[in-house]
Amino acid sequence: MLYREAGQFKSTYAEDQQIFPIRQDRVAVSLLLAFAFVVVPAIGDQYWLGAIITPFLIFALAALGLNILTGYAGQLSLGTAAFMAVGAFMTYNFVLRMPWLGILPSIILAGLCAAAVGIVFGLPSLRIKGFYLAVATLACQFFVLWVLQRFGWFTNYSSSGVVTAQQIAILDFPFNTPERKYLLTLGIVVVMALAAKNLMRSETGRAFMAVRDMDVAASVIGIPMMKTKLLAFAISSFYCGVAGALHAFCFLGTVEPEAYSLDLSFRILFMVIIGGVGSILGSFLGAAFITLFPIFLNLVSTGLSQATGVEVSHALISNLESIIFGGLIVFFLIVEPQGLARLWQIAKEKLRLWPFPH
Amino acid sequence: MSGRPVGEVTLSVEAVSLAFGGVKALSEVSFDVREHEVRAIIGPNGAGKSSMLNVLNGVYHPQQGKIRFQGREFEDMDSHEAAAMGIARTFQNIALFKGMTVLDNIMTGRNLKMHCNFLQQALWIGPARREELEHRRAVEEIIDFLEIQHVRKTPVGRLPYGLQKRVELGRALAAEPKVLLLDEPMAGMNLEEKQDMCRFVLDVNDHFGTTIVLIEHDMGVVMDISDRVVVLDYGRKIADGSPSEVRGNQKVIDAYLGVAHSA
Amino acid sequence: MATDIGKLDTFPKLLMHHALVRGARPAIREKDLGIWQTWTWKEFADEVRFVACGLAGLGLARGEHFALVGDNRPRFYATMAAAQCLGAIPVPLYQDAVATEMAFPIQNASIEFAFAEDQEQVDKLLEILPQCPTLRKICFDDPKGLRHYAQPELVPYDRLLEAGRENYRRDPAFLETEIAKGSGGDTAAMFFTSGTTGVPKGVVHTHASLLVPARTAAELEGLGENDVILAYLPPAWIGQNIFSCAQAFVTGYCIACPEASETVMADMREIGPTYYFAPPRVLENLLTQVSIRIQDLWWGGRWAYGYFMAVANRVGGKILEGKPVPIGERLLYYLGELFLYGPLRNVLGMSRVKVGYTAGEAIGPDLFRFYRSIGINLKQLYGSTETAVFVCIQPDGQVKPDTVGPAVRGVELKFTPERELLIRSPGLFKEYYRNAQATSEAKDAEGWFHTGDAGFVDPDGHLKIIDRVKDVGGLADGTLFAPKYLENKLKFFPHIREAVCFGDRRDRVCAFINIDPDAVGNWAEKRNMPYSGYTDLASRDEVYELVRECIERVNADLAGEPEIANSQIHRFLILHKELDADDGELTRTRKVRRRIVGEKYDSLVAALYSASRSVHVEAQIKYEDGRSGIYSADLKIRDAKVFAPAAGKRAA
Amino acid sequence: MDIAFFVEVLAGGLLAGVMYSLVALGFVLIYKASGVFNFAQGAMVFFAALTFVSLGERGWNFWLALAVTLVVMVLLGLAIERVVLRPLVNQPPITLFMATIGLTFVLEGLSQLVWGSQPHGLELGIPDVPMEWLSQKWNINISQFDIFAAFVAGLLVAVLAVFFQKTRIGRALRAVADDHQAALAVGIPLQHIWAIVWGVAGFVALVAGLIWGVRNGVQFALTFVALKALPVLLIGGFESIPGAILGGLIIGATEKLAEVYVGPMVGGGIESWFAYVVALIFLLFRPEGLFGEKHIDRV
Repeated sequence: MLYREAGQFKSTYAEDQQIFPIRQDRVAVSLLLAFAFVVVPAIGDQYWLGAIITPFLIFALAALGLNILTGYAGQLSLGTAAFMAVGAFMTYNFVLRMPWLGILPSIILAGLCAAAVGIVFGLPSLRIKGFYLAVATLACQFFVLWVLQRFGWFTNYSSSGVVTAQQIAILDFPFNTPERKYLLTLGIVVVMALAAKNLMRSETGRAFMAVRDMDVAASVIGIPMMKTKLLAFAISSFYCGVAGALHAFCFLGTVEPEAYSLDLSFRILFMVIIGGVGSILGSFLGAAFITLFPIFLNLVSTGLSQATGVEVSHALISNLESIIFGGLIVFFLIVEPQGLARLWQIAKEKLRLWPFPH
Repeated sequence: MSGRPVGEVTLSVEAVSLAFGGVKALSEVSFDVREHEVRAIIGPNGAGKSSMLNVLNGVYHPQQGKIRFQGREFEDMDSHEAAAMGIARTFQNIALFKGMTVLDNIMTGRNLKMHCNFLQQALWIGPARREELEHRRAVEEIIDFLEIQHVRKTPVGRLPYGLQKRVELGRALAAEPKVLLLDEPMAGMNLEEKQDMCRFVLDVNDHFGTTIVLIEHDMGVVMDISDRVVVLDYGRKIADGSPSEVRGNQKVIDAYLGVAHSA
Repeated sequence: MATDIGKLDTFPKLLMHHALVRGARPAIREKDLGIWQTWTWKEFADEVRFVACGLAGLGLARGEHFALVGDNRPRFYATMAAAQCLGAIPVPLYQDAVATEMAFPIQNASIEFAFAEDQEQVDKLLEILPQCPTLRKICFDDPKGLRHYAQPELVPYDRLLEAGRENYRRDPAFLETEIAKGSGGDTAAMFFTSGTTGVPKGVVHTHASLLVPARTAAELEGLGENDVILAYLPPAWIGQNIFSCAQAFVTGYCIACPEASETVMADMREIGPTYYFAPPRVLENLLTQVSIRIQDLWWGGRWAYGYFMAVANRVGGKILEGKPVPIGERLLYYLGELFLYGPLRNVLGMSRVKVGYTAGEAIGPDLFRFYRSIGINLKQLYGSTETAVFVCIQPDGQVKPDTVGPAVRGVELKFTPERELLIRSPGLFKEYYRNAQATSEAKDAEGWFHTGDAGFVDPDGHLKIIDRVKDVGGLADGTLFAPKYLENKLKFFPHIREAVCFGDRRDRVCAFINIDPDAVGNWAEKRNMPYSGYTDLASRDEVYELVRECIERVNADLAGEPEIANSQIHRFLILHKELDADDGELTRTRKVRRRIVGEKYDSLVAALYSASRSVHVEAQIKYEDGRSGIYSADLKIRDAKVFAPAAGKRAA
Repeated sequence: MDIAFFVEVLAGGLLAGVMYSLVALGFVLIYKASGVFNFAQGAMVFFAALTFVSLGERGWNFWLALAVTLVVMVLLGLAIERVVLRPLVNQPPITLFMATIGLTFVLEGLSQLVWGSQPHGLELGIPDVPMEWLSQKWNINISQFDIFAAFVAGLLVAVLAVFFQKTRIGRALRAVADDHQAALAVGIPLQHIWAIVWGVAGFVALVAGLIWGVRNGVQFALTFVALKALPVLLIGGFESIPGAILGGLIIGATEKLAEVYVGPMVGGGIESWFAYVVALIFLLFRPEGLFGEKHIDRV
């Protein structure tokens, strides 16, 4: 209904292969970006920016990383939180031990460290598939957390094992207010999402999907299995590493192993499943859903309790939350395995064909 | 018949034997394939045809025998290396990437020809972008050649059987192979689809000059489009020659009509 | 804006002018290899120069004829213009004609050179080579499948282009002088009439007789270089050629060629033309497609569609013409615009259409009103091959459903006592090629052209066409019998594709009906009625019921119009096969050949006028895979309710 | 390094291993019969223990509570099969695996919602005190409870082994595990079979819940027992019951020994990941575990 595609023909391959071939989509996305970069920091307050939107972006980035590995390359991983932890701790150490480096280079370096860890724990994927691989990444989850807690070097020998993240400053311009932290996160997430989209629509992405769909056929047509799988692990872990760094520096403000427990890995896996396996947009939709849903639940329950006077305990809410999340996972797997991204795609197709049903 | 004059021997197999545990799939099979030739491999079910193909492109590794390709000799082929040297294949039961569109499936066929590293692709800068568009152009030629323009952007899973076979042929062609191994390209097709596929196979051989090694059951098709035929039975070569010679060969008739076999 | 005709009086001169003035603007686009390949005017002119030199090298000389067979392709139009550069006369032929139909034009104009699009057309020309000794050279565009053709006559387009490039480099002046030699009076092209009667005649048109009306019409509509038209009809039909050649060369707008005939709808939506032309048959098919797809909506969607279409019917036309409309209706219409009309135009690819014409045959008023009501500026046009199309055009403000508009500037109209329309205009053709007798019959001494159409001018000066003179007859009781008018009313219903009415010099009107297999098939599936094919569907009682309802609604309409009230349809039968051009029952542009159908099925016509409830028919049927068999069955004949003239309730 | 202490540690490890294999059995049972890797087995163990303990605290006597919990667990098994698995029949294993992860969260939330989330002690009336005659003679003190647990596990394994190999239903189960459609085609009532399987798995979860409940107390951490069972499955293979037992013993023993001997050198706390590393190394040599079938890729 909103689409007016008549007259939008493509006369070069570049036009045909752009990310948003339809003008209405391009307009919508640029408006969204303008809104995110200009309006949100202006109207957002401490609570909304600091506690909801910035973490949503960070989790979206982590979900994007996991989606590259599980959605596009088909390698199931339960160790996302571990890679985030590596990102967080290494950034802290780089800033601590090499202050001349600056925050952005240290985040990138930390991401590369996470990528290295990803490759090491990706090695088993060459010989084993499916569940067995999930267990290997589970091993990574426990092992990495153990190493970070066990060896004091990482936490600069702090007694409590919890370290406050340094203040962020790029070219000595401080990023200390929630608005600035939000903008930094947004900038990084947008750039990396664009890079991921470019990657997935070019040769690397196709190789990932080929390995996911039928690895025997992929190897026969010349796709190097080892290089592709390890590259998938590396890129995915890099994304999770950067997300971990942002999680520590722009959201929590502290660097602690407990923040990157197995539970976080499951939450990010939920984001990928509910959002849409194998879709960049799906990672963002999933992250939005999982971040906003508990807040929605709180609003509803506080509303209910005021209306009915029944005091709703916090424990009840968290139980309800996990029941509903688990139930939604099963629901989505049954009704729409492709998740919210697929529902979005169907809606878009209907709009383009309006008023006809097919 | 192939359009172009048949050239020198480009691919040959000498005394190849392949066994899975006790089962002898191939025993001392030797035959050769010439440049620009349409070479058929026929034989009853379980004669070892598909195994032979899998040996040629490195999926199975024979215990014995040599494979010679363009002057270089190999104990056994590595599938990755075979692809790099220009041996492409299609599969008996379709091995397409269900999660991708027709265009992407054929584009994956070109992966060996794309050299940009993943960083350049991520930034979508100059060389990566140019390379992607160049290869898109080459793939469009193949799509035009196989007349599948109308399903260019449909996910492969939704296509009818006949079209999926064509897309798989397209993916193999995308690698611009010197030798194309076709594993029963016309299995399960109706008369019309068979005629189309025969035309495409002949056009490929004629237009691109690709040498074709074809496994096929339909004797009509084999007799029509192949230059030379090799017949396998229980993993052994029992005949080799032009279609008319092979048709008259008593051993071949026995193999197909099931005369009691000597031990 | 189009410059005056002045010294730019031939197609080549105009082309070279565009190459200078608007060299970078797109001249031709073609959907190929997944994207719209584009030739700018400069590139197009260069290609024409090289092809012209190439053809000169082959020996094509001034005054000789040059046959072209193929679909709308850039190289088709380039070769046509190249021939005109050398002063040769291009003769476009129908690409879906069978080989024998092509033999006559080639012999008639003793054609030596031909351009064929692909293997299919080359095979046809090679098949008739023995009967056409004069044919020496055949250039072909798409080499697919032609690698092993060794015939000496064949010249691949690329070799022609290379030779041309070489000749042009060696002697550029040659072509410029050839172009300069051309003048407005020279013959520009020859079109063979699809003709509903007898042997096709070669209509000879000069540069002037094509360019003058093209320019007048372009100025009337304010067409310019930014406009785009989709060329999807056979280029051999002047109805397409005038838009994609004459007017393009006059205004410099861009021609878009679709990828293939099956993808016209999709290409239409992609290119979004601003200038559109469609014969009524195309508009009927489009409307049928729309109504079939709308049937599949859920009940709420169907209800909304019905409601808003009713609003559009009431006020759509008026709003398009800017006439006053009550505020309530206007609001409803804008709501409809957002949810229905805008998206509907968009899906049909007509969002950017500034002006759309329909011509070739009379269009049913309801069909015409449908397109205008959803905001498409569709207008009626009258003309023929002999008059280079533009005779009458409805101007923007005065669009009526049943007229074809006033005469265009420079065109004079006159009527004979039998109400036959005579025309004198700069767009008149020079002559019928090598057929002086036919020329003298058609063009009398003072230059008046006898159109063979009956009609009259209504009070606002709009020409109103009744029908072909030969077909317009009278019932036994003298009332006017205009078969075309009745048939158009019947064809508005999606279930009826074609209708042939009989009644001239008889006491009652009866009709043959051809159902639309898609629409009726869809209707049958909704009632889960199994059917095997067209013939089986056409013989069903339920389908006869459906058709009878349509006929009775038409009869109710006719009852309301006093002067033709009793030409209501009394009896009808549904033909066992679809009328087809290959069987000679339709022209190449799908117009019914009434006399041939009448003669071929005279036994059925006689049965209609007898009292029998069915008639036995024996016919040869060609099956899809080439085998043919005899089909014999009894066709049912049914009566339709006839309404008393005055009392007939006004049809909604 | 004195032998007695080594034997004691080894015995303790082996007995702990038995506890792991008890949980692993639940996984094997479901995977063997339905091809589903049921990650929610841990949550079922926790739910069973919590239900039993809560009923016990509400004054129900031991046997009644046990019977009621058993019924609840069987009903839970049936419900899971009906709601989650039936619509997902023939889906790829990955989808089923993710569904069970969703199921884990549902069960965890549900159990705490129904019974509250404070930890409970559990007493089975068997003292957790070393066997006297053993400790006096060779001063090896192995707790009576461990032996009892080992005995229960052994009994359970024997019963299940007989059930799978010999009974008609057992054979049907094995057929279903190989190929759902083939089993359906042959007329095996798939849903019926699955219901039985999930019911039995519920029972095994109850037994494991009780044993683990006594050892570590009934609290949320019990769900992580599933994570303990994974390495066991890796080594033993997903389909074989003997594999589960052997895998459990290997992991139990190596973990205990490493904890005692290797732990101090590296700073302790290695029990969380050590089992996995052992399993991983094992996996690299035999990707399908001790008793799993070799997986052949047909081209």
